[in-house]
Amino acid sequence: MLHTPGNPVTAHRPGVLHSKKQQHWVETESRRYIPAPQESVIGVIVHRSAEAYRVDLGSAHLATLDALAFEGATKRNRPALKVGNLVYARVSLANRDMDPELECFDATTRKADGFGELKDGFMVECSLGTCRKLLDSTHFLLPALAQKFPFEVAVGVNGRVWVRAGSTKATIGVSRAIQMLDNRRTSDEEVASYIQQMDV
Amino acid sequence: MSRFEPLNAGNLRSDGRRPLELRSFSAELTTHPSADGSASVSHGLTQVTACVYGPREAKNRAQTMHDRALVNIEVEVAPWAGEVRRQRTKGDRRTAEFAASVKATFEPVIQTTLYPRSEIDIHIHVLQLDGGLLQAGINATTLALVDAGIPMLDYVSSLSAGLYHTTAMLDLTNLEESDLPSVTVAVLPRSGKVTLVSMETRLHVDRFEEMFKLAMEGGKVLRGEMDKVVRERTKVLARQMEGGAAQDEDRMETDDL
Amino acid sequence: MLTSPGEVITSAMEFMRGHGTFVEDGSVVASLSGTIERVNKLVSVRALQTRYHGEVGDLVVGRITEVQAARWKVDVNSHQDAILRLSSVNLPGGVQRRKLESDELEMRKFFEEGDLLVAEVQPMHGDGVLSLHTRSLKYGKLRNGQLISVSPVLIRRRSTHFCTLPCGVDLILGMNGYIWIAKHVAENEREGEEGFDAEAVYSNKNDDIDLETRAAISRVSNLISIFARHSVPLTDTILAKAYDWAVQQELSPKDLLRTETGDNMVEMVTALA
Amino acid sequence: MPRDVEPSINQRDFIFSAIQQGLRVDGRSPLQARKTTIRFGNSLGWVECSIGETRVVAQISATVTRPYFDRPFEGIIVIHTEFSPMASSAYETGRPSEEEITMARILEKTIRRSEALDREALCILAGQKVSVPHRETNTKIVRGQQVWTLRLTIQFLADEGNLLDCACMAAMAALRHFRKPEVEVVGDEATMFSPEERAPVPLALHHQPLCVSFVSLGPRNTPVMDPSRLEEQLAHGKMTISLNAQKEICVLQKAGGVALPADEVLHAVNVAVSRVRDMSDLLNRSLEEDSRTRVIEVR
Amino acid sequence: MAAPLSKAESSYLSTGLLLSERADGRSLLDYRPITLATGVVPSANGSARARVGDTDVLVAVKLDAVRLDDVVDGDDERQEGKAQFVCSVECSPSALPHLPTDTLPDLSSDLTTLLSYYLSLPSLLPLRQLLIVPRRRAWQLSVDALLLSYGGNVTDVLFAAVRAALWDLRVPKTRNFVYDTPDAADSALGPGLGGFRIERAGVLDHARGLRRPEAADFELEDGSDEGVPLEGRELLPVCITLNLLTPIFYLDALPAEEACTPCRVILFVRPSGALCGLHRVGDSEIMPAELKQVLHEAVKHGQELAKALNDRLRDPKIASLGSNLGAFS
Repeated sequence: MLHTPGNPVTAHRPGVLHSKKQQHWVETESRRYIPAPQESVIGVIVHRSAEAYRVDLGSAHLATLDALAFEGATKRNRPALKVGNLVYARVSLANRDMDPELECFDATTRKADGFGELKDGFMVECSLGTCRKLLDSTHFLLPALAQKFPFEVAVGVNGRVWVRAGSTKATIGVSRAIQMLDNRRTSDEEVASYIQQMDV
Repeated sequence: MSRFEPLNAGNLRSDGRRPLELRSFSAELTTHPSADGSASVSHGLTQVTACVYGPREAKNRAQTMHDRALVNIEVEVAPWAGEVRRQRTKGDRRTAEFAASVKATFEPVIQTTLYPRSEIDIHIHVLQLDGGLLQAGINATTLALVDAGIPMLDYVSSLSAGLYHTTAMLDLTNLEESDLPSVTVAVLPRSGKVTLVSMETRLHVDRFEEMFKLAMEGGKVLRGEMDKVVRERTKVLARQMEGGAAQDEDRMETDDL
Repeated sequence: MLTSPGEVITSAMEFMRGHGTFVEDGSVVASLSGTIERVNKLVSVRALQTRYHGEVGDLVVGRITEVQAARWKVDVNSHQDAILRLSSVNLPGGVQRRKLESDELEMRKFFEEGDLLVAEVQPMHGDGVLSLHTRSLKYGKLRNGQLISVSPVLIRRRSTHFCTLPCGVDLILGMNGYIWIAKHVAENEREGEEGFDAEAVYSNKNDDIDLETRAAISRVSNLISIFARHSVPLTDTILAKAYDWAVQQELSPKDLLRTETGDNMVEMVTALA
Repeated sequence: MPRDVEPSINQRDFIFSAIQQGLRVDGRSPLQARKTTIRFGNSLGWVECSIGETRVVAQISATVTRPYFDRPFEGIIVIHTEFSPMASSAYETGRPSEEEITMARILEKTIRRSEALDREALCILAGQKVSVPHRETNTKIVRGQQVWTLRLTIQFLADEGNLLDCACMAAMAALRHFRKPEVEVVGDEATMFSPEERAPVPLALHHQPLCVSFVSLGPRNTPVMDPSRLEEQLAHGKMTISLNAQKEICVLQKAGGVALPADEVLHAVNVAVSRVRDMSDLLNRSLEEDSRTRVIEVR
Repeated sequence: MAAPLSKAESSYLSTGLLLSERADGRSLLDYRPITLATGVVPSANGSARARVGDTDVLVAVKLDAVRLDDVVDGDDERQEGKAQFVCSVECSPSALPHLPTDTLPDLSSDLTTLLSYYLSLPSLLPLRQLLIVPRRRAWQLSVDALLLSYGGNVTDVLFAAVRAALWDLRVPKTRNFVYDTPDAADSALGPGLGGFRIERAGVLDHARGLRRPEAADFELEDGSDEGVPLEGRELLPVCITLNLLTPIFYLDALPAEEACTPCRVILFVRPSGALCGLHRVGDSEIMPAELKQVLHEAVKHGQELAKALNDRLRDPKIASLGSNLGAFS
């Protein structure tokens, strides 16, 4: 995405150019995430210490998640995340000279706001563009799936989608649909018909 | 090209063994007192020593694993080991592959989860080579790990087998290895399962099974031989540690060593 | 009763598995080679050769390997270096003194890489890393002698691991197999609670040691390595006996380096026991 | 060396519980392979093979050289594998990892050690005397001891699991697709013809070994064919079997990992036999189709 | 080389050395017991293993028949008898488990250089004995050492083992023969001959060109499995390392002693007392007066060591048993 007031606007990444009023952005096929503040991401805990977790976002650097940046966390009562757990978090600090920082609550209300550990389920990796499509409430995929069966989903803009449905088969169904959407060689129609024929 | 005859008219092999006869096997424990555990193993003229260090503080912290110990294998082949003098360099692919195989064999057998963030270093020295490098390396490593008191789910015992026409034979020499289709297996004797199978020669699927199963059976027999050596050593240590009580027998035992 | 890895010891229905065993398919199976020990329902296997497995309250001798932020890493012959926190050592200026920021910047004044110390194992944290403390006047930096390391299984847990041999040598038998052999320092010569000062406790300087004491230290050290070679468990009594025997036989410390002399010694001394 | 981030607990648990029910996340059954495709390039001996999203390119070039001293009557084949960060961020240029070495070794054993290629047929002249080769317009005359040296370069473009099977398929396809210039030997003089003069000739192959890899997955170590990258990372063990269509095993490698009952190994061998039959058919079909589209000028 | 020592330890050790009371009770010029065994590698032509304390070195010597360069001019004498050898010293990572493995190659290459220096000492190897066919063929020695474990004083132990392996070496007996006609010579090309292959026709062309009825090749004499011991093996130099901690110097250092000694002098001494090599290792410098004293002692102890080693090697039991060489002073 690119937004530069004044001066001629130049793209610095390849992709499809979109324009809306004064804004222009480039949709890329990129899979490499560059953290930006306030974005929701899915991370994997790769290291834990007394004060903080180190989290992999699929970006160039590991992010830091303070052990106290959870709803209801106190010095005595901290979340017990293990290495390998998934967390849904918000980027609270993204500075190109420092490792990004995450939080699992709203810093003002200290409420979880949907963030925190993601239990069970499965995580699908896809391009950043596919993630943005899924976040677009007008996109057909998630509503179409929801017609078939209920499921939970968390979309991180860093190219990761977490899915949990009632059965293993249903979870596989959702993740396959997302992967098909991600695949350049399958058209939206094919994805839609796959969902229609899905037998869960 | 070769005029080598793997089996003569009397059904004997070039070194006089019967097809399913193993070469003389000998092993010694604690050959390197400065290591945490060590063992030397000979299958005929093939001789391999293994030294185990650890579990100990990892030298390279970036490589450590949060939930288990890291197993490192270093292999060194003495320049005089083979027929032709050869100085192997660190990056030698064959040696690297050998090390990787030994590592993958022992990783699931050692209870590495008891020692998070530690490392276990295993140094294998090939002192003489007459076929059966992989089997000797694995057997020596098993014994060295037992000697080091590192918990394992089972012994790993390894043996090679070959096939000449329809006759399967066990524990191949270098000459036999270069002439016959052969397989090396490593088994966990208690469960009878196989952890390593390595075959690099062409053989029809239908002829594979017999040779493969015989090698596994042979591996289990070899476990008995290895265990004898371990028990002998454990007995001696146990008596010595008991101190005064069993003095007389104690001396006899040490004399045997 | 001896066993080896992979051997089924007993049924897991009736017994509980202890160290050196695991449970598979309803059986307790040995994972080590060694002796089977049963305490009530608990079955364990004791290896006869292994690295040090720490237990709370153990006395250990260790060597500093690294100075980190507010803590030292200490090699204690275990599967990982132990941790000695700055808050777990006595600081100069009185036992009760709290640690200061400035102490953190001068940690090498207390212990630096290579330094030897005697310490006690504290209750440890979750992931099995040993934690040490030297908050006793008996503990701390080691001087006036030399280190010898043996297999930890040769050191048995006893009421005290500080011994003084009649020959004027102090021994610290670390549970981890590290043994410190040093010149004897009389109880009253040790720095008391009052006179606790950094100079003495964290000093790197040895006292003057006469030749006789040096010879005694060498002799004890050589005797220990002979016993270790023969896997004879070490106690102050057996060492004192061996020492007397060596003196009786008019053996100089270097005579003990000969294998035959050593074999003789073990035979004679263990027969006396 | 940057280690690949290990898969999350969620992914591990999910894949393990799915495989217990005989399910895989891409919808396959445990012993089902992904779609395999072979694409031939414009030049002979350039092949791109893909299994699912895993892609490998194999390429062959041939030059005339002196033979190895100890094998004067045999041609030379050099296998070069190129791992690059392009295939996966886990790969790095420089010192190869254990995984890479193992893979390169299996390829080497499958292609070279199993004598897939008739190396003696790559010998041009076995004579002893050496003279300087001299050139005419298009025809090259070579004298002295000369053999073909084939250089097989395997490039890994994308790693979504099971690189090895894909690489082996690409390599064998390339060897079958390649044509070397024709050479005519008269006495101790050999004449090499340019493609315009005489149609280049295919390589002489003894047989066509292909790799089939399995991993053991989940609490019951279910055997899984053609593993995806994620399945490979979570596997407790891996086994590769190289076979030809004549049901001859060329390489069987299970280097450690979880222990399996003997019968499971034998069962995997049988599964591999039928998979290799399918792959060989596909390879033969693709080659036929390609040759129909190719016009080889013969004068 | 060993694990770092604490300041107190190293001061205890060096004070002890200055007082002539060492950590294990030896005096300055005492050796630890040396254990020697020969014939430990059956596939080699000569081999030995030497142990002193924890230092353990295995050495194997192999002989390969090699073709000499076909040079006609130049120093004929030298050409004929040009002895060839290759050597290596490998240090196993288990020898120095505390060292990071990437520093081992340095130690290996230092010791290899020293071994190569030793083997190329003039008149060390009996050139005439190693020559098979004048101008054509000679035995090439490969001397390879493996440092299995380290417990101080590697150099002395290494060369004690090298010396014992050379002592153990048996040079096969050979018989030379001449090709009668060029035709016969041609037919002998290609396939192996007596186990050795003639590598290039050039040798023979050259022989014919000279028209000299020279021996062209050789074969092993039948029934001579034993071979001949290396000539002058009793006269091989020994290595004596003196550790200098001014004003004293001492022999056979323990690893901890090495760690607190700034300078070492490595000397090669013939049993006759002749000095044939000297290397200084370490940071500090030596005054000539001190060196004089060092040399005097080195020669004295070198001669004693050589005598003790020779006596031990002459003992027929050594090949099977491996025997204990008493500490001497």
